Amino acid sequence: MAKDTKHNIDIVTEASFLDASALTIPMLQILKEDGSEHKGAKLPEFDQALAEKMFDTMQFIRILDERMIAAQRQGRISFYLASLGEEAASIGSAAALQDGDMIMGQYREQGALAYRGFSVEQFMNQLFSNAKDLGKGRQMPVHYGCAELNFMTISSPLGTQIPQATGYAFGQKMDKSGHCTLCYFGEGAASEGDFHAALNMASVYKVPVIFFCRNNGYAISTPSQGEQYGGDGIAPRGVGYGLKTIRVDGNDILAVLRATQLARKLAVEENEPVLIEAMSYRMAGHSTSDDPTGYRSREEEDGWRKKDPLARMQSWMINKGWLTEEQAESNLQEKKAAVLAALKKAEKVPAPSIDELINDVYDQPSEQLKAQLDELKAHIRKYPDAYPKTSGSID
Amino acid sequence: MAKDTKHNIDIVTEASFLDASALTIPMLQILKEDGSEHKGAKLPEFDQALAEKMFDTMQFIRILDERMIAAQRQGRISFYLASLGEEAASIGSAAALQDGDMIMGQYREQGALAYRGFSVEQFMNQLFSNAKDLGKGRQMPVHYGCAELNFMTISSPLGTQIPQATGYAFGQKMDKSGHCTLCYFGEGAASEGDFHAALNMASVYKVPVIFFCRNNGYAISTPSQGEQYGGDGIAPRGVGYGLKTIRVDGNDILAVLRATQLARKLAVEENEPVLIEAMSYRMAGHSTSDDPTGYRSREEEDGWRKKDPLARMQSWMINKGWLTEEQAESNLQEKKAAVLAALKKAEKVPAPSIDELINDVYDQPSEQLKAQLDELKAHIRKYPDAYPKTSGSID
Amino acid sequence: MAKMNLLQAINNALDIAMAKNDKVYSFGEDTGGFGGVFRATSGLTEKYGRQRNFNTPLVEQGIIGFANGLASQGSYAVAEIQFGDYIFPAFDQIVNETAKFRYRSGNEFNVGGLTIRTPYGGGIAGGHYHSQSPEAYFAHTPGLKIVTPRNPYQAKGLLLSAIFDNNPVLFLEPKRLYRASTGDVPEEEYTLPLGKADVVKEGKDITLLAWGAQCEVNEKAAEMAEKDGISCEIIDLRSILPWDVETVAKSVLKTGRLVISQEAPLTNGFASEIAATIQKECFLYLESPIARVTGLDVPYPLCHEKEYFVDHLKVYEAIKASMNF
Amino acid sequence: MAKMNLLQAINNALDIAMAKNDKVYSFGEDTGGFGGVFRATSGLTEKYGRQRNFNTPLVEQGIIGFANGLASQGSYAVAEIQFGDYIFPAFDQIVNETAKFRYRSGNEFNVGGLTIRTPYGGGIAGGHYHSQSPEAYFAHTPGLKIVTPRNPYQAKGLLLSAIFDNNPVLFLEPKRLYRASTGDVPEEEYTLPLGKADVVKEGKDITLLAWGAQCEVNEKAAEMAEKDGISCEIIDLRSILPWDVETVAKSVLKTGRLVISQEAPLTNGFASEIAATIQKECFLYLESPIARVTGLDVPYPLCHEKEYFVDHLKVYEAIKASMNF
Ligand SMILES: Cc1ncc(C[n+]2csc(CCOP(=O)(O)OP(=O)(O)O)c2C)c(N)n1
Ligand SMILES: Cc1ncc(C[n+]2csc(CCOP(=O)(O)OP(=O)(O)O)c2C)c(N)n1
Ligand SMILES: [Mg+2]
Ligand SMILES: [Mg+2]
Repeated sequence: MAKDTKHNIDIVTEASFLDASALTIPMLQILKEDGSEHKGAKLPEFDQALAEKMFDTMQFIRILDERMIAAQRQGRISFYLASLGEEAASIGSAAALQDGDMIMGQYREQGALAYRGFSVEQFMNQLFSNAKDLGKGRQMPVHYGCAELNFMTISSPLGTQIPQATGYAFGQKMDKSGHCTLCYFGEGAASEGDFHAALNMASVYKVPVIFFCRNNGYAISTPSQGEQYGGDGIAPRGVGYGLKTIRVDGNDILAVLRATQLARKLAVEENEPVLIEAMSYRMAGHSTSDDPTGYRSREEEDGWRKKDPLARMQSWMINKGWLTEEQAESNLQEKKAAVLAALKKAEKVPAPSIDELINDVYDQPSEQLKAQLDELKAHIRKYPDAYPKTSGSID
Repeated sequence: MAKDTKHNIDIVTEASFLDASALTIPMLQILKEDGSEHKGAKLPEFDQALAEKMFDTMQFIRILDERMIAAQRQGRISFYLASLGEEAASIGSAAALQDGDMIMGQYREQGALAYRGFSVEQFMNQLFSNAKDLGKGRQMPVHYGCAELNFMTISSPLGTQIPQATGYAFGQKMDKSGHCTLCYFGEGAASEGDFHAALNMASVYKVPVIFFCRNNGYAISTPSQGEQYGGDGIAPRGVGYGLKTIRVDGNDILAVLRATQLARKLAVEENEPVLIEAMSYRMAGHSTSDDPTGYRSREEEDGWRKKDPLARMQSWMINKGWLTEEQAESNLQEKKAAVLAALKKAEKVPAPSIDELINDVYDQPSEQLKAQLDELKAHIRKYPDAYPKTSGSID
Repeated sequence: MAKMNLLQAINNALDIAMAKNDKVYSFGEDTGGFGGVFRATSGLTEKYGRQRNFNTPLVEQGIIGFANGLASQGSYAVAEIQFGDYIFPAFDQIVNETAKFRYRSGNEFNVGGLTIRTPYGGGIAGGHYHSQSPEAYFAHTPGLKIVTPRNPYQAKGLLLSAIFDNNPVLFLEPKRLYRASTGDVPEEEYTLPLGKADVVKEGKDITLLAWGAQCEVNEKAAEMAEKDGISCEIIDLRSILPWDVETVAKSVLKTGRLVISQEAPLTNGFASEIAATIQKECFLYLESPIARVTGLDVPYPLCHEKEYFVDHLKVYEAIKASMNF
Repeated sequence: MAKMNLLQAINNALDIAMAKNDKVYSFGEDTGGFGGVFRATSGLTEKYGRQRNFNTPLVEQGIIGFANGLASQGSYAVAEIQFGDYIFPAFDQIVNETAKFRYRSGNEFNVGGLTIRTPYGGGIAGGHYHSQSPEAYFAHTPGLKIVTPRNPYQAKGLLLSAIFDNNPVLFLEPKRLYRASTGDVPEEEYTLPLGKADVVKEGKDITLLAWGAQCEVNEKAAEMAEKDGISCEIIDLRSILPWDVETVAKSVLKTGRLVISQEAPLTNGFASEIAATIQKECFLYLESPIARVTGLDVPYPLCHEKEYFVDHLKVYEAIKASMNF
């Protein structure tokens, strides 16, 4: 075949069109659905303590999600969003990182945050928008964030965190920090222009970033295949950008852990940005505002229940002799109690002070803002009954 | 290899990362640099008349660009932008279309417009922003557009026309029009989020659109490889979206014609959106505001001069016995004269009426706009010398 | 006549438009079979097929880019942006493309068939990103029309006008009214004029101006004020661009006083434009400064939403301050 | 002291900032070795390397997304948008992200180190897409600072303040002044305050307010007016957000008259905000309506640029109309 020297490309003389079939990307799996290891599979680095921490976090998130959906139904919180079925994806990936690595999430990665050490009280304070919420009660439930834990505050507009991750990782590289940024997003968010910008820029700048796409089959009601995209998912795009790319079974925590451990090495040691596509399924509704029976079948959901990542890991742990059914069950009960206790405590914490309304717009409130707040306070004093949440605590 | 039934994906048990090398896309070439045909190459459909029309248009554009750059240097027009070196890409692709197909350009596709039948007078009227400009003198030079010729008016913001092409093609499909939309853009514009949106949506909706990327190596001063993108150019992205994809030698008009003819069939007959990446080189500066000596070498430019698409086609035409050197030369002289005559005529046409300032903002000017115009006219009447272009013709 | 809530009125307008003209297409995130997260498009796929009411991928800039192209082709493109807060990725397509499409081409091409629908505004515990009122961001853009209804009757008539108007229209749907109450709505097709304000109630002492859901707030405030003997003229602006200077100015020339209530933050909100224009048009007739009762200059908050919100009490206070100036 | 034009002053400010703190990064389309299409960043790569002054791919939403991330990491990110007209693809990153980054996180994170530089404004035969003045599109956004200089001295001092200010700043560079003239600029580092207007010339009959390149227009108009015996107070607003209500109000309380000149179209431009606020602050002192002398409500035109443009004659006429009201 001839070669074009300018572009260093092979020359062909017969027109032929490629399509998605030109690039098929397989999926890494280490644990089969029944929790047994594939023979000969290369395992991630782990020890019993790490496995236990991952499993513990999975159980915690399962309970937290369950309890908070119930709390929302009872009207105790306004909104909730579960990660049911996707715990392995966020927890397995977070477990591959170092604490100094930055995590930027979309909103369904409570598992990663819990793994980092966000306490049940901290979760509750955010969910109840109370005075102890690190976010000062300003955002809807599940918009967690914590500087101490290197977990960037969640932002609702989809995809925006992806180019931010590229920028953050650029700073980490320049600082020779030895750290990377891991950025989560859904396959729906991968349709946003920001996704394209982010991956292309990461490829150009060679920064230590891991793009972690949770492909859970849906964006609210929109199925991924054929309505979100026409090709073979998200991973082939990574190849197009020239990123290191891998696809994993997102319900297999060992596959996720292994891929992310290798990705972190590529990122931190070679400044190679990586795209990981984790194939999974959103078992719950999109959020408490959603009812998936309107757009998908019971059978489909049932099929996926058999792939439950928690059950899969549990079988593996039991096989390993690192867990018994009874322990698993009693751990669950403990977690339930802890969540309930924290919930009751958090809902009694008062709302943030009205003064917080104008703080943090800028580093210092402007004169105009101070005047606006004063006017508002005067108004509240006049009609204390109309603003019961704050009128009692106004100075 | 095992298969995951839910996703219909192969399963692997060993992690391995793909990168750009997983998908290398060759380049279609029919004419060698010396203008001879590759042996055994499959030729596009054409006859002598078509070849002559393409060649004629290439010559015209060469002359037009040359003269108008000179006119800009003389201060007769404010701005110009040449397509030097890329004439084969726009003319070869336009020649594969039917007149009823829509063309959406970026700004460097004067060749396609001329091929459609835009007259030298029409070019001049736009370049001089005079009263006969179809665009009513509202946009900078080279922002051509013509409804009659199905050539969408050029818009400066990059990339915006790409999703518009997807939408336009959707309408064509719904109307069962038998037509398609061809959308040009540069490899620089392919970094915009709109590019990503457009190709993904076209893949989902299966619309008759041909995305035609002119990869000319630069976006103003930014070289494509390594600074615009890190992967293997634009074509692999098409595979990622599941589009029919091909890469061609953009300086080989027969390769461009062949690829676009086949693409049109795929688009119109099978509603398959197509991505064509045409590899070329921007021989001129970006525009008359640019000086490329600041960012690239003389040697680089010289290397590309040997690949000149016009010379290549001319050799081929002569080999075919469809042209002689002398004819080629005398045609050039004729075109020069025609361009010069049209230029002189157009610069004497007065500016559009001041009334046009408020037309077409809406289908009808609002009351406020009418009042604003009246106020402006009163002001001009007061200071006629300050607004010489319009004060003479004010009603 | 039927009883409809605002969502039903919108759904009904879409239904009528799609039945009337088969070049009307409706699309957006989750708007296909599912009918959108608020269900404004529910039933349309069943009636008109998956080709005319469909889901888009999750990309607002693509939705509007696609819609611009489709409208320029001669179709009526009715694009939904799931929340007004998520319209900003499409800002370039709207401000640089939609708005300038006809002008820049010398009327060779236009996107007059485009309508962008989006739920907007607060009062639903949505925090920063499910509560914004973005009208002012667009109001600085010649070439766009911007419309918002205050109740189901207005919603249907204005939306039908918007869809078939020969200019691109941004149609803002006050989402806290979606299911808040029902009103009488004719079942057949009817239209209401774009660019015209609606005098909801005549009065002589002071003019109260608002648009969308704030109209209700003004009505409540006016009830309180009337008990104090203050006669309020209530105007619903309806169209934000172009806006009806004449009707507002006429009212203020009569009353000498103007209170504008606006959900969005104060600075450079649309109330500012109104105040700037009316202080000029009515300079010698103004008996007190034009008052803007607006959100604070902060991102729309969650836990202090009630305090942030422009409620009837705040408007009532502004009325009194204006009367006692 | 050196003589510098506005571009040189900006280049000099960038140079000083990068020398001072090695966490200052400068980037944008063509801003690397080539130094940007206006050459504002020229020489920086030679001095600070390709890692600190570099090209970006052609994607504004990515530039600002990247810049937000880099600033949140603790760097000073100075991002150039090649023309103000091309900032809109980044609108979501600016309005929904940059502006709300600190607030939404309860100050856990912030992008205070971000500065967005962009050339803006008309007068260069650029038509719709190389002439817009986009300040009003951003001025409705709490959390942003917006600044624009009127001359080289102001440019250097304000840009140095912007870069090291602990809040994100949109720094608008009036491009028709880039090479228009030179002025005295100290060679060493100095800063000028953000949020403070500058009284360029005191006067007693009327206040003329502008920002950026329009300040020059006002000065020329004032010269004409002074010949008629009208004493003009000239104010350069400098900061559009937050803006200096106090200085402007103080002046209008004294003169009783205000003319605001603005390049951008009338409707919902920033002049509207100023007029709305000042009619309230100075209600009893105003002797004539506040005048806004602005562009027409049309996309910025090419062949009628001269007519569209807010020149000194239009401002002069507005001064006389105000005086003779
Ligand atoms: C810019 C933007 N557009 C729309 C939305 C509304 N929205 C919230 S979540 C969601 C679906 C996201 O799907 P995906 O990215 O696949 O994540 P998943 O919910 O499946 O985890 C949509 C459309 C949003 N938050 N931001
Ligand atoms: C949204 C936007 N950003 C920036 C620009 C300024 N600009 C005009 S042309 C150009 C380079 C385009 O390069 P490419 O797409 O490769 O096309 P080429 O000029 O090489 O044909 C740039 C940056 C623009 N017009 N629009
Ligand atoms: Mg999803
Ligand atoms: Mg190029």
